[in-house]
Amino acid sequence: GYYGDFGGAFLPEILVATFDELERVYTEARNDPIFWHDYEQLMSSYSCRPTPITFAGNLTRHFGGARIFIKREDLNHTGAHKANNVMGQGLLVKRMGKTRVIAETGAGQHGVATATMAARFGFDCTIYMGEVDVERQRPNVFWMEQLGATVVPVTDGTRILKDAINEAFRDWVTNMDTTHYVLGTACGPHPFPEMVSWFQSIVGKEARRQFMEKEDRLPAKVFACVGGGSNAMGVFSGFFEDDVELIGVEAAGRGLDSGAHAARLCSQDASVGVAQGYKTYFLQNDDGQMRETHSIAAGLDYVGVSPILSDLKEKGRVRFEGATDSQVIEAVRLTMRKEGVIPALESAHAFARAFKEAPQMSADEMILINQSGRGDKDIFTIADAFDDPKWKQFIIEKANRYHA
Amino acid sequence: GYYGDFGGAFLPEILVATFDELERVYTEARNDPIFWHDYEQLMSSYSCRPTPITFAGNLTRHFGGARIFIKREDLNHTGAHKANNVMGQGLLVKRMGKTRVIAETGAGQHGVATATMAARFGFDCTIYMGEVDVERQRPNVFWMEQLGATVVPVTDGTRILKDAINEAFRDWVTNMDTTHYVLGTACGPHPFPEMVSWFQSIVGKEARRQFMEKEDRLPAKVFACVGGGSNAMGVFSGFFEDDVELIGVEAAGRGLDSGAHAARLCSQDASVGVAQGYKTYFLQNDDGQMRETHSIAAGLDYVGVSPILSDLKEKGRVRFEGATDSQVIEAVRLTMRKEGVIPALESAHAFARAFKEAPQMSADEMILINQSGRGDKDIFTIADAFDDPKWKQFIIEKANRYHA
Amino acid sequence: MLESYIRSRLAEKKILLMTHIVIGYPSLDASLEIVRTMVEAGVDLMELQIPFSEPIADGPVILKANQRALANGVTVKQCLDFGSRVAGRFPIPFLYMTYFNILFKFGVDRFAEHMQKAGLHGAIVPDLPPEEAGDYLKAMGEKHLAPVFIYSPTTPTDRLNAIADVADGFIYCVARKGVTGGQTEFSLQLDGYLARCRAATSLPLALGFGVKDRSDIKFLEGKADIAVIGTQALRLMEDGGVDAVGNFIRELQR
Amino acid sequence: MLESYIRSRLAEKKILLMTHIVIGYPSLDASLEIVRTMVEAGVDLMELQIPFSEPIADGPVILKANQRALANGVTVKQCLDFGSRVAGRFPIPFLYMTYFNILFKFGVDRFAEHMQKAGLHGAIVPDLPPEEAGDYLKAMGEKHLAPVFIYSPTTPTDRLNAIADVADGFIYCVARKGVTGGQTEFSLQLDGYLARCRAATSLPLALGFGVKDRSDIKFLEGKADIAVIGTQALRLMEDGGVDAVGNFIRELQR
Repeated sequence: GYYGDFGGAFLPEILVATFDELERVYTEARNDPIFWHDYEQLMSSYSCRPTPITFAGNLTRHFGGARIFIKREDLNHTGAHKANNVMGQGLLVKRMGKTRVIAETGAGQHGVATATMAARFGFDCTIYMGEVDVERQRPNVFWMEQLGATVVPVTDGTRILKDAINEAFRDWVTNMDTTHYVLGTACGPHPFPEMVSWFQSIVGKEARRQFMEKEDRLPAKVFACVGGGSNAMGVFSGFFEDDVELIGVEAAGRGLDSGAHAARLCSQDASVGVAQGYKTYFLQNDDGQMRETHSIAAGLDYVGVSPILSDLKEKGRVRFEGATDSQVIEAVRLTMRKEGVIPALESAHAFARAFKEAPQMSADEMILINQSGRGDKDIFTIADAFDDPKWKQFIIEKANRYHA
Repeated sequence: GYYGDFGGAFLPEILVATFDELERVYTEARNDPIFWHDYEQLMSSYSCRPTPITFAGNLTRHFGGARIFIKREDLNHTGAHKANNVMGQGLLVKRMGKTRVIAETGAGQHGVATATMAARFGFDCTIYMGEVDVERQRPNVFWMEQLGATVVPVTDGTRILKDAINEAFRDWVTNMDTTHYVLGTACGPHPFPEMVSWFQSIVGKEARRQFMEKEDRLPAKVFACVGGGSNAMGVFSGFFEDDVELIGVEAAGRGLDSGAHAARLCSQDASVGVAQGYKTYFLQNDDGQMRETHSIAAGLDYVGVSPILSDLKEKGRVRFEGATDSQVIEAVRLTMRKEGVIPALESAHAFARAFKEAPQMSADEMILINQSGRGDKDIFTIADAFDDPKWKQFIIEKANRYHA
Repeated sequence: MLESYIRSRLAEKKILLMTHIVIGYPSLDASLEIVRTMVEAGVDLMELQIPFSEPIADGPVILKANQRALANGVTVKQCLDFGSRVAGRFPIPFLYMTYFNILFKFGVDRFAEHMQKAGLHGAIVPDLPPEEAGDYLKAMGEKHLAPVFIYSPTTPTDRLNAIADVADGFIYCVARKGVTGGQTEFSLQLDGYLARCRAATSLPLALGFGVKDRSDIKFLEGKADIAVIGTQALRLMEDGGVDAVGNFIRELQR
Repeated sequence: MLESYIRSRLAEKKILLMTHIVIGYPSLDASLEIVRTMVEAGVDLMELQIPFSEPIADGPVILKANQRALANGVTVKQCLDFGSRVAGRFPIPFLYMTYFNILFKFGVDRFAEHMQKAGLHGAIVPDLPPEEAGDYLKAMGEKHLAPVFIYSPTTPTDRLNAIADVADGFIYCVARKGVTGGQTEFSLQLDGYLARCRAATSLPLALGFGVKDRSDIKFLEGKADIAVIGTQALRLMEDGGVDAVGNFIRELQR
């Protein structure tokens, strides 16, 4: 269960048997070509895989360097790459004969995706979500509840994503007989990092094939944002064996020197630790207590990061960079205006970095940006980030009507 | 320009030349196989066509009759079938060498789709939207503006969709040299009904092919909601030559007897008339003045309807039914819980009617429901329809923060 | 016959004035008062607009007048009664101006019959191009009413000719792109346009839109046969009442 | 050696009591007072939990105590100083209980050295299964400290044996699924579980969780060697202060 020096499975004893079963079923599935076939079928009939690669002609002209392509995970059912992971795990849950799923969620997208999967598979579903996030992300909470899930606000700790993960583990420790924990990213104890990356590898497999079909060669660079790391692992995994530079972009928040960021692999503020069941770089203090993080993108402000990415960083196979909140807002704005595409704030980190590098490249080079999700779910955040007065007025008037 | 007794082009003289040019370019495009090829390419690389057909196994079991399939137009870029029409018209605008597009919008989806297309093609863009709708649909207005469009609130008339159409025509009458009016549905003067239906026919073509590939036969019935009628025309057009029953579902609002509905083809309240440049069934009074309409779905409360559908009704080729607001809410709720799919309130009309008929059918029959769009854009409307107290509290708290 | 009336008036005046009202705006009584004032001020013919809920070719001023009239509850029957009343009372030709749905719902034949009985002379239906006008032309022809059609600067020459074939009374020449009530540059371009119109038809030419003062009228003399006063009169009425309209019209003919 | 201490105590008592505190909760001074009270009330050994920000295996009561302690600013160094102080002052064995990251960041070797110097007897690290414990086992072994491991009802027999091979001091048997502080049914099922545990190891068995009163202790006599008092003591302390805890512990041994 190790990826270089990272990963492992630092589990309470009571969960060891559950993980043994999960690993067994996962390994069986992985060795069963029918499983992957079924998975692809499901994703092509329930979501719209393969998602397209869009050539961003206007952005390319604007920057005057490499040709810019966008992998459109935003077109997935529920609006992000999260669907890949949850539907894959759903198939495993069926194999295990369990009837209930639980999940953590920060921004809410993984929660919505899991609630969706649970509705589709007929599983009971409980979503743990930090109380702070429940308040911030009410639209997603609304949809989860309408999809039939129970959303439990987590009032412990810092009341955000990592606390929701802890709480989901506590549920699991109690209900592992009936319940599978659908971890949302390529983190956590083995086999989660590998398993989630495997499901997400559908992104990279497609992207590589699409480039070969349409361009007969591969892009020079691939950019992906990195929160937990699942979308990055997904798209990168199509290109590990190729001469393609892979760039993971973390949330530099208010700046890498500000302390208010969520950069674990491109800053000096993180160090190796063990928490939430696995070993990786964490944003923690010298005692090993986790620190608060900041990003404009709720999906990127996690304290840990995929142990596989930590390993790829150490090995030099993936380069890590940061994008600040303000660079991200600019990238969203530009991408909307130029291409009519609204990247999620998370995804926009990859765009922001790509926009820095594309102009330095030559016109016969190509780059790929993974648009992990769509931004129109973020309207409350984006409207706030853009400080739109008409939006505020609308909300105030809506509130007045509710008061009346 | 007639479809049976309906259609025509009742145009101010000043627009006749513009329509002549449009019809010429449209006819050229229609006769040019490369054009459709380019269109399909665009839709497969910028949106995710072909959109899948999803088998709704849980709903099928729930109703215990025909097998239920869903055509997933909700997965399109911008979240609805509207994308098909606007991207197609965008290609025509390029052919015509025009540099500006205008559009009307009611619910805002066509406005967002047009603004998106304009950004992608590099056109200037103005969207006319009734003032009432601007207030109701602020999220969509926000996105249109962020996409670079100018949104003009229409303060005349009843300040809803039909008034926005009138205002768009007024703009066009002034600026037709540079400007194309991207009409949003299969209505208006010829060639719009035919042209929009042609672009939307991509839905039906795909659906027919997908059924033949996967099931080797066709569904017994196809259900589509009918506002202007473009999604219905789109999906129906794949099956006109087949022994497939086609059912258009209109907004029965508070009931067909209540007067508060938007049923033009399944109620006695509408009559044939000529307005907004074409002849069809309108909800009008005896003098020929248009009446107010009502539907929970902003995209269905239009006074007119595609003249092609009026003709298909007269010919008996399409059956028209109504679904009430409350049936629609129930259908949304059930579809979310059972399948993890959130139909737009518009699309949910087709679901509601299908749910009435499916149980009466035999298990070896199949039905297809066209999910014209996704419902998560409707959160303000759906949350209000479900009367969710936590949502209200969220909005009130958000408003308080804006006040502070 | 409308055309012969116009010809005979043109023998006396270099250019005729046609004004426009929206029936029932601001009220039916006021409409009657406006007609009286306009006739007394010397207009030569008048358009009576029957309000419609979707006046697609009208600009904001007339659009609002349509809506207000409808909001006041004005019906088509009241409009026709009004037309009947003024046509019977005042010695100039009146035309209905409205959108096709009003005729269509009323019945085109019945509408023409009503017009004839009431002594109206013709109609302008801006959303009814000749291609869609079969029944209308037949009904108007049978009742010897003038179907007035419209020329626009975008109309090609062969179409000008084709319109001339079916039109009667006069041709309404739209001076520029856009809806009613906008600004028109009275320029040399206009000369070319009107020359094209003149070449296409022997009918008198009315020119809309945007006449603002006496000098505009002077400019049009010899170019057009009828100057159309639409939105400007409505604006004056709203600002200064009926008297202001009367003064304006008298001023134009000084 | 921890095991021999336990054996010798068991010669005098049918079942030993192990209590638990979170260092620094509600304050460092209070923690000291609690330890003193517990020792005086007759507990046989104690877990000192070094608070961690992500206590994944702990239930809500202990979780909150962790968070409050950290919010009060308690550091790992203060915790180790505290351990050193109580181990030097009170005549019972103390163990650290904490999550692996605390050891990992401090340095596993250095942590063990500190423990040895301070006179601690062992440690319980609930997120460190034997598979991940190589360095830890080596360091604990070198310093003659007891690495206490955990059995759970879901642990298969061969794994019970494997854990027994590396564990020392005693084995901490989790009585049921779930986090600390939940309800346990002391039933026949428990007998079977403990018999399985007993068969797998010759080490003494501690049983968590959920001891509520004297009758629970009575029930466990002869089944387990050590009864663990965790959450219940914390609850009593919160409700009735240190004295309530002392009374409770005395009551259990009556």
